[in-house]
Amino acid sequence: MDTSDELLLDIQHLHTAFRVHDHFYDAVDDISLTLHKNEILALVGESGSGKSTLATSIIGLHNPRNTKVTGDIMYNELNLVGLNEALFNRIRGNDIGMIFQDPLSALNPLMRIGEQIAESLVYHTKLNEKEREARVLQLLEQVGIPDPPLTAHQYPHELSGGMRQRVMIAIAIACKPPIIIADEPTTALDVTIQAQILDLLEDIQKEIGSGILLITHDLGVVAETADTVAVMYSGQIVEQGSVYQVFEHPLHPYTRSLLRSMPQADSDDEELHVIQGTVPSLVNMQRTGDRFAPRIPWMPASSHEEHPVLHEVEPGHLVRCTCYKTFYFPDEKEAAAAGAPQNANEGE
Amino acid sequence: MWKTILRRVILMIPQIIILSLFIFLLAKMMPGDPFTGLITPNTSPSQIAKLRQEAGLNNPWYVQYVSWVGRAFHGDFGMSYAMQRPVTEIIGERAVNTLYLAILSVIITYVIAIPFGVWAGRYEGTWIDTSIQFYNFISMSTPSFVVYLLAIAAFGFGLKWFPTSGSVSVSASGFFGIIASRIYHIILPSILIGILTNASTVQYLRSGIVDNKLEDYVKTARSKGVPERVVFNRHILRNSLLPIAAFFGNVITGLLGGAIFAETIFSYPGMGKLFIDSVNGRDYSVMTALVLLYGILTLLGNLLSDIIMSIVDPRIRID
Amino acid sequence: MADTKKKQQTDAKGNPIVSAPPSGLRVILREFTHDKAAMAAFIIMMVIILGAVIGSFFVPSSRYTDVNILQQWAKPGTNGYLLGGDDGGRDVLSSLIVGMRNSIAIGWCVAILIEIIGITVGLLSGYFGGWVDNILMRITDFFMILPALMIQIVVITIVSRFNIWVLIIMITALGWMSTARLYRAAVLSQAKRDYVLASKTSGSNSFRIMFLEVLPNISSLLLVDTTLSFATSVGIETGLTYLGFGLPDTTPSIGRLISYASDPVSMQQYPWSWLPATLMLIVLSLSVNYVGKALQRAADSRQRLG
Amino acid sequence: GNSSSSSSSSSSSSTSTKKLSFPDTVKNDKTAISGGSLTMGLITDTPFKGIFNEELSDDNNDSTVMQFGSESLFKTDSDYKFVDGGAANLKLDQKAKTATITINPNVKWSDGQPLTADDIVYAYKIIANPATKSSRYTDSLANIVGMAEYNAGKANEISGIQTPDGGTGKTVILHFKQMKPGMIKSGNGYIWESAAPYHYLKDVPFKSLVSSDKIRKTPLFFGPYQLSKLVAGQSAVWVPNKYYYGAKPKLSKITISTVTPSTAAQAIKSKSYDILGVQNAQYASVKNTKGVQFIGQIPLSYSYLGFKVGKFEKGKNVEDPNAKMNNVKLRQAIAYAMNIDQVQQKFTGGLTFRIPTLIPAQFGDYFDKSAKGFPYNIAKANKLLDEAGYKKGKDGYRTDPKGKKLTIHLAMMSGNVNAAAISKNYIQQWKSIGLRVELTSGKLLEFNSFYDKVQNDSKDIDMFMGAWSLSSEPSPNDLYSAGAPFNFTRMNTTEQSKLLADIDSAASFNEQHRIAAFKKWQEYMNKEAYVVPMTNSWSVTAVNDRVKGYTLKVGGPNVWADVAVTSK
Amino acid sequence: MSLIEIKDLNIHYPIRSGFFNRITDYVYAVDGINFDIEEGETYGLIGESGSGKSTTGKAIVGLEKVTSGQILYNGQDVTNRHERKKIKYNKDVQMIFQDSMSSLNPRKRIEDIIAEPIRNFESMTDTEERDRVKELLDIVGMPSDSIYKYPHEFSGGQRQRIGVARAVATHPKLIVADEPVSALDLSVQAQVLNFMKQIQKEFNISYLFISHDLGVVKHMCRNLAIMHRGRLVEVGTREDIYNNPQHIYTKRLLAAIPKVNPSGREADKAHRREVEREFQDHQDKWYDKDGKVFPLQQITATHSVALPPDEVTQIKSEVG
Ligand SMILES: Nc1ncnc2c1ncn2[C@@H]1O[C@H](COP(=O)(O)OP(=O)(O)OP(=O)(O)O)[C@@H](O)[C@H]1O
Ligand SMILES: Nc1ncnc2c1ncn2[C@@H]1O[C@H](COP(=O)(O)OP(=O)(O)OP(=O)(O)O)[C@@H](O)[C@H]1O
Ligand SMILES: [Mg+2]
Ligand SMILES: [Mg+2]
Repeated sequence: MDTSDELLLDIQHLHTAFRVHDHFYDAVDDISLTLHKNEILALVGESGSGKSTLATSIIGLHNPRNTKVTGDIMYNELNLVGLNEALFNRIRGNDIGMIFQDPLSALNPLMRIGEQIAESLVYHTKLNEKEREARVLQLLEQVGIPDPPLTAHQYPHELSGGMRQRVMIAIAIACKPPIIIADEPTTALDVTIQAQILDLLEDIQKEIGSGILLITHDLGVVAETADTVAVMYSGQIVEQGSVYQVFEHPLHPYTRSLLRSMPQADSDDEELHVIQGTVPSLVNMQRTGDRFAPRIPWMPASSHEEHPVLHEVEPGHLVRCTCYKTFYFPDEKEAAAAGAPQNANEGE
Repeated sequence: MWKTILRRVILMIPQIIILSLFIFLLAKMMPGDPFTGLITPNTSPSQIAKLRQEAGLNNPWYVQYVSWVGRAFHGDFGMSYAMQRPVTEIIGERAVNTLYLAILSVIITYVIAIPFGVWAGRYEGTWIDTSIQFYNFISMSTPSFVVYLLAIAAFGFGLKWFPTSGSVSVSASGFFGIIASRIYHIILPSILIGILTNASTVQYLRSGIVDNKLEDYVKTARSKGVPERVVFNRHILRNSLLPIAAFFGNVITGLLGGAIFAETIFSYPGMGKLFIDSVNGRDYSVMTALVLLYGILTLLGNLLSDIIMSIVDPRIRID
Repeated sequence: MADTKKKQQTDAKGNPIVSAPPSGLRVILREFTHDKAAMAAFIIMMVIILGAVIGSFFVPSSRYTDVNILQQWAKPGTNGYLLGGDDGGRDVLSSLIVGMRNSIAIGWCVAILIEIIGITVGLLSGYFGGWVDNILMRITDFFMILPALMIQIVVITIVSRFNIWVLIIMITALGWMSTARLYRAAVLSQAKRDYVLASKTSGSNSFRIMFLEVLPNISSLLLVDTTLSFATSVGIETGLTYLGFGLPDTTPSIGRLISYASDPVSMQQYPWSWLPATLMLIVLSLSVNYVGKALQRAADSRQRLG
Repeated sequence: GNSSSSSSSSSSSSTSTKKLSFPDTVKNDKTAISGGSLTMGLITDTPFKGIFNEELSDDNNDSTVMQFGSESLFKTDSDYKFVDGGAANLKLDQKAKTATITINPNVKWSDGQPLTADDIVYAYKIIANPATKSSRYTDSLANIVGMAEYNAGKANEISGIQTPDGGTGKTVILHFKQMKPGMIKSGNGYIWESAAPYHYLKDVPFKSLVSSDKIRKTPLFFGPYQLSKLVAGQSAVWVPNKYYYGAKPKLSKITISTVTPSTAAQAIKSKSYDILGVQNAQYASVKNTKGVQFIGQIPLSYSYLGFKVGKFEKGKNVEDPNAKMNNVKLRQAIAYAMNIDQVQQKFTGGLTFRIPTLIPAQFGDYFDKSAKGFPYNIAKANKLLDEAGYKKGKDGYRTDPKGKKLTIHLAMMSGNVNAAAISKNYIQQWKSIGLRVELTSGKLLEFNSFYDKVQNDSKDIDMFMGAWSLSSEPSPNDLYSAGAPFNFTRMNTTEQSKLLADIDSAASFNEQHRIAAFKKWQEYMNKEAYVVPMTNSWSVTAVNDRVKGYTLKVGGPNVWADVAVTSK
Repeated sequence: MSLIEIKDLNIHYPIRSGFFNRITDYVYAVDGINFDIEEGETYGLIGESGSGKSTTGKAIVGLEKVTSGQILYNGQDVTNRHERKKIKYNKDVQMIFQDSMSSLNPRKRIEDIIAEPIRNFESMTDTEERDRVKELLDIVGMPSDSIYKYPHEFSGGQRQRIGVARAVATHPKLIVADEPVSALDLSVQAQVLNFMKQIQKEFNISYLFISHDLGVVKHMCRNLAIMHRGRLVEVGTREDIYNNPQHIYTKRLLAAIPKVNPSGREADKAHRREVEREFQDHQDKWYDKDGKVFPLQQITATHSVALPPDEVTQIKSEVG
């Protein structure tokens, strides 16, 4: 993709910790990422892996009373970590737009759509009311709302899910921010609408040239839209690379397992792959060694690093822990050994 | 919307009919009648018996009821036996008094409750919140009449800041003079009512704010770069005021009924006081008319709540 | 609409919202140990309740019923009158203990009755919906428009023997509606949940589902609402007594004692007659409220302290 | 029981403490200022009705509010006997069965119109016209010839009331069917003592008179003051009536407003009013207030304990010889067991006191000075019961003479703050003589319930504590005769009928005979104890030191003509 | 005879309005649909949100009142509640719900949850019952000590398996699975789907598998029906639908499936847009003038599509 090199966001060693029972636990644990102009960076991972936490850290929306953010998030020479509120308010909306997962609850039920879109224009542009109105209509048009003047006067509950998500996008792009964060923008939507929204997002990105941080847990969505991918597990990035690198040569056991558990078009009647165990919760998370190790117990401990770090296996393609080198699926081994695809139920 | 309102109003009719029957029966079950008390050597039992007969009090209750309803239908609620005046006239007079008291009380209630609710919600968990909640609990559990008595002793008789009885000074004259005098008479009771009855409003507002603070749309607003003050006022506070708006009708009707204690202690001639007097005097006509009025007011209050709700909350439609 | 299909709801922590607390009692306990005020309130409440209940066994009824006019308005501390005497020379302390017990009894009885009625109506109405709901709600509406205080006054005037039970029934009869509505709303939100459908497909009958499936899930409301009803009914009794519609003298109550503050002068002259009861009432309601608050937090996962 | 009562008298009077007594007039030696305004409080729970017309109102509060303007037609002496010198003079003619009223020609209504014969006639018409529904109409008034016919609507005029000088004249003659000894006294009920401004009211139909503005907002009076401003039910301002026929009123303004009973004591202490009544239960707490004088008067009333011994049937009291309470010794024992002196000393500081007979002492000669009543005497009470065969059981309670369990139900009104304690006290007293007394319905009865039960001879009443306030003519016939519905005990003995008849008989036109008749009746009543006289009370008023000339004395045309203040 | 035959099923919800709150219109949630489910097969029901899938499913298990039409179970009409009761219908027809949390009573132990249908439909002693519950837990691969736990103590996938255990407790013939995996993460989804298949094989259960995810449906079902606006737009075998979609709506659905192959994404996108344009531009071709779906027309033995008759003949000729 035509990823120009202009660096928008440079996240270095970001930690975000939540206070639970008087202790702080890292939900985002030493993450470093960069986002460039015109880039769609997809962040994938199971529920609870820390995707949203990362996003809210960038835009500074955590409650400082029970959250601790450390590390650097550099935006235009400005470190967003610990930035004062007034300054941050100038950046939010203007330089970073955000799209949330559930557009119904993310829109104020008592405000007209038009007002809600115009709100960010009020604080970031010098447009007068007339101009703002015109801009709102233009934005609605841009996100493919069939009758902008009508919709601008409606309330969120009067719109369909797809329409609402379009409105959310309109809000996010209102000030043409160079950075857009989209936290699971399509999870609440139907497949057909999901496709429309993703296409729209892409189009808009092309138009205004922003960098998009796209958060999702749907690998299909990533494959369809992203330029680069970061796979998260337990607050860490376990694999990172261009979309081709990650999908065509997935390396980390977690990435590979995920891809394998998708129902494949050509494996109709076969059993699906199952990842053993469950995603650990914030408090119970194992914080030493390879965090994914408990879920691939057949791998010998020796195959894991003691302090797994990201290895750059090819330019831009990073993978955590060395276990990927020896990783295999147990049934593959059996299959190889027994020569038959028959296998037993993998316990939980 | 008008259709719905009309339908709601029509639906009230059966309820009001049942209510009227109910209270009429209750009234008739009360021992004695308006003439029971008229026993002085200056009156003759025979004359009283005659008056009683003429008033129809010796008829079977259903005959009395039907004639009562018939007259009430034409807006004639009869004469007050005790006051020897048309019931509508008496209630009208008292209703105005109660209305003054209720309006000022509501204003004071909200003047206190809204900032308190906002602070408690905004600074949830801090000492501000704790103190406001403590004050709320105290005000809920203190018997109101004790406070009224203490206040009337201190500010009415002691410091002589406020009048201690009545609704208006007899020496007041001129339109503004009378209004001023009326307000002067209700300041103390309204402040007390306001202080003592704002708990539920404060709590509603507080929990609304606490809940709304966590809503996603607040996050959206912040992500737009809206300053915190505006986020609070326009998104959190405005949405939290919703249940309060909806509660407004109830607050009004609640105050109308709940002012009995204040009216009694401040000898303020309002409807609550009138009710107690009419029960004690077996003044059926006044009593039944009052209960009916309260019933209708409650129904209208509910309707008002719903209408307000549908106006302020676009998600609610009455059509 | 698309939002029906959204991902499972999660709370702030990203955990699925667990509608029931992990084992009710444990959470409540945790809530109390984390909240000093609630703990203190609970202890005070228990001390008052137990004090009144146990204490009343040791108070001979003559102490609070027999008039001894020579001891009228006896000062506190004189002649064995720890808290002084009242207008009839009766012992204020004994009246307070027994009055406290009676008022608490009234409060709890009303609260329990209101909960029973409220739950039944709420369950039937919310679960069955349709015409059952319609009828029950119209009845509820009707009771809602009755001016409670007024009707109470009239009823007290009518009944030939006014006693604790009449009072309890009366307060209940005029006070169950909001509770019923509360439960109805809760039931409605529960009835939408799939476990109710699952029970139906499992062949359970409606009553089973209502009382064994749905009811336990709204039981957290019960604790909160009970405390509220309790405080309200004690308040009603006090108010009625002040207005002159109180229980007979043989049944001391908080209301009767507080009503000694009938006018500013005797209020100042005989503070021992009404002040202890008033303070008791405030302390009791306060602690009940704090306990209720804590229970409410325990019931609402979002507000839980930890 | 003459001898027995005398023996106990000394002991009982020694236990009762110093008798309270109040002056009936304020003392103020300072000179009155000219003009000045005065405030007066009216202690009431309810707003006053505001029927400012004697013929239509039977309400004490209304009389209090209109006392500044409303004046009686006739002057009386301190024994309530009519004397000349008021707005009109009254002359009775025994033989002709007439009363002649002669109006003082100087008397004018506050609008300047003179008081005329029509005004007096109109007052009777207002009372008797069925359309006004006045409760003032009584059987006594029907003693005027033609009154009953007018009342029944059969006549347009009252034939027995004549105006020989014409309507605008100054003379009215009343024709009676029968002359009564009480007619010489004010409050007798046969002669109406007020007038109504005919010229002013004649256009108002009788039916709407009571609610008309002419009665309620702008009433006319011929007394010293006239109504100037009114807040319905709450307060009224009175200003001098410049047409007043007597001495020129001294105050420029009198304001009267209602005061809740519960704040009345506080109001006295803070001197919020120049004149304000004192509630007996609160007297102790206000009596030391500085700058306030307490004046008092004993009203014409008494409280009593009555025993139900029968029923009112077909217009007659029918005594039931087998009634539970129809045992004179039981009734006496109950009376002797009451520690009335002690109770009243404690609860009212002596403002309320025990009375020995059913005729209040203020009636002078009619009052039986030798009557002792029922002073507290437990031993005697026990003895009486023992004699009568009420035996004590193991539980300490007596059974009736037939050996059956005896429970006596006492009906008593709530209202007084101390009523509960007092009832309990008496119940304990009776318990000490072995009588099981319970409150009817287990509680004090609210006013209406009480009278409802008492009037209808409810089965759950054996005895009841009531009170009567009397008019200034004390004939007990209305309250105790065989045909009187107000005879709530339902006693009816030939002796009683005879004694009562004698009081109002022709022979009683002779004052000495009447006095003797009254005494005989009082003796009889105390002997039979159907009705036990209990108490009467001082009615005390707190008056600010700056008030001059205020008195509670009876007789004068209108005290307010003389009231003044001595400082601003 | 099929296990279940749905015949012209209609479920309409009244819309009330006007002065007297009378019924003025209906939501045609399910509007005349027909399909059959054979014994032991998984039948897929696909459609966008609000198309009436759940309503259909609920009607089949008897949770929704049928406006008209028939549901034949082994040839017997079960639209009537008494009928269902009589034949203990729900012993044979069970349901798995989308939201595992909300479908398990949070106040009940797992044992009581799974035992509920057993207690209602079978008479067993306590020990028998407990053994049966343990056996069921074993079938869905959960440790037997789970019986003492409460639902919230399990992960989403485990909870969904508990739901499956409850559904199979009475050896049902048919299970309606209403989006059983939509709320689950990918890896957990795989677990649940595996179990469902495994149990099906073991007990010869039929599924009505409701979903909007065509990938999952393809993995699970041999026959499927596409639902749109309360009606069926296309019915056929997996091959018919995925390889030879006829209705524009089916095509849209297929085009919208995100592929895990980034290299083809530009082409996919182009295709998607083309389908979308066709859908937008030729509404009249696919829907009647009221925007309603046409009646289904058979084009092959297994494949039916809702198109105007002339279109169908054209397609038939192409296929034939
Ligand atoms: N405010 C908070 N306080 C405590 N823990 C939190 C908070 N917010 C999130 N967490 C925890 O942090 C971890 C990461 O949560 P996050 O919401 O970032 O996950 P996610 O990847 O976005 O998941 P999902 O796909 O469900 O949105 C989770 O374990 C969650 O429980
Ligand atoms: N009780 C009801 N009253 C009125 N309309 C209803 C009711 N239940 C469902 N509907 C409507 O019927 C239609 C079909 O609903 P249904 O739940 O069956 O859709 P679905 O295909 O299962 O959607 P989803 O994928 O969101 O679960 C929708 O338009 C819905 O709004
Ligand atoms: Mg997230
Ligand atoms: Mg569905």
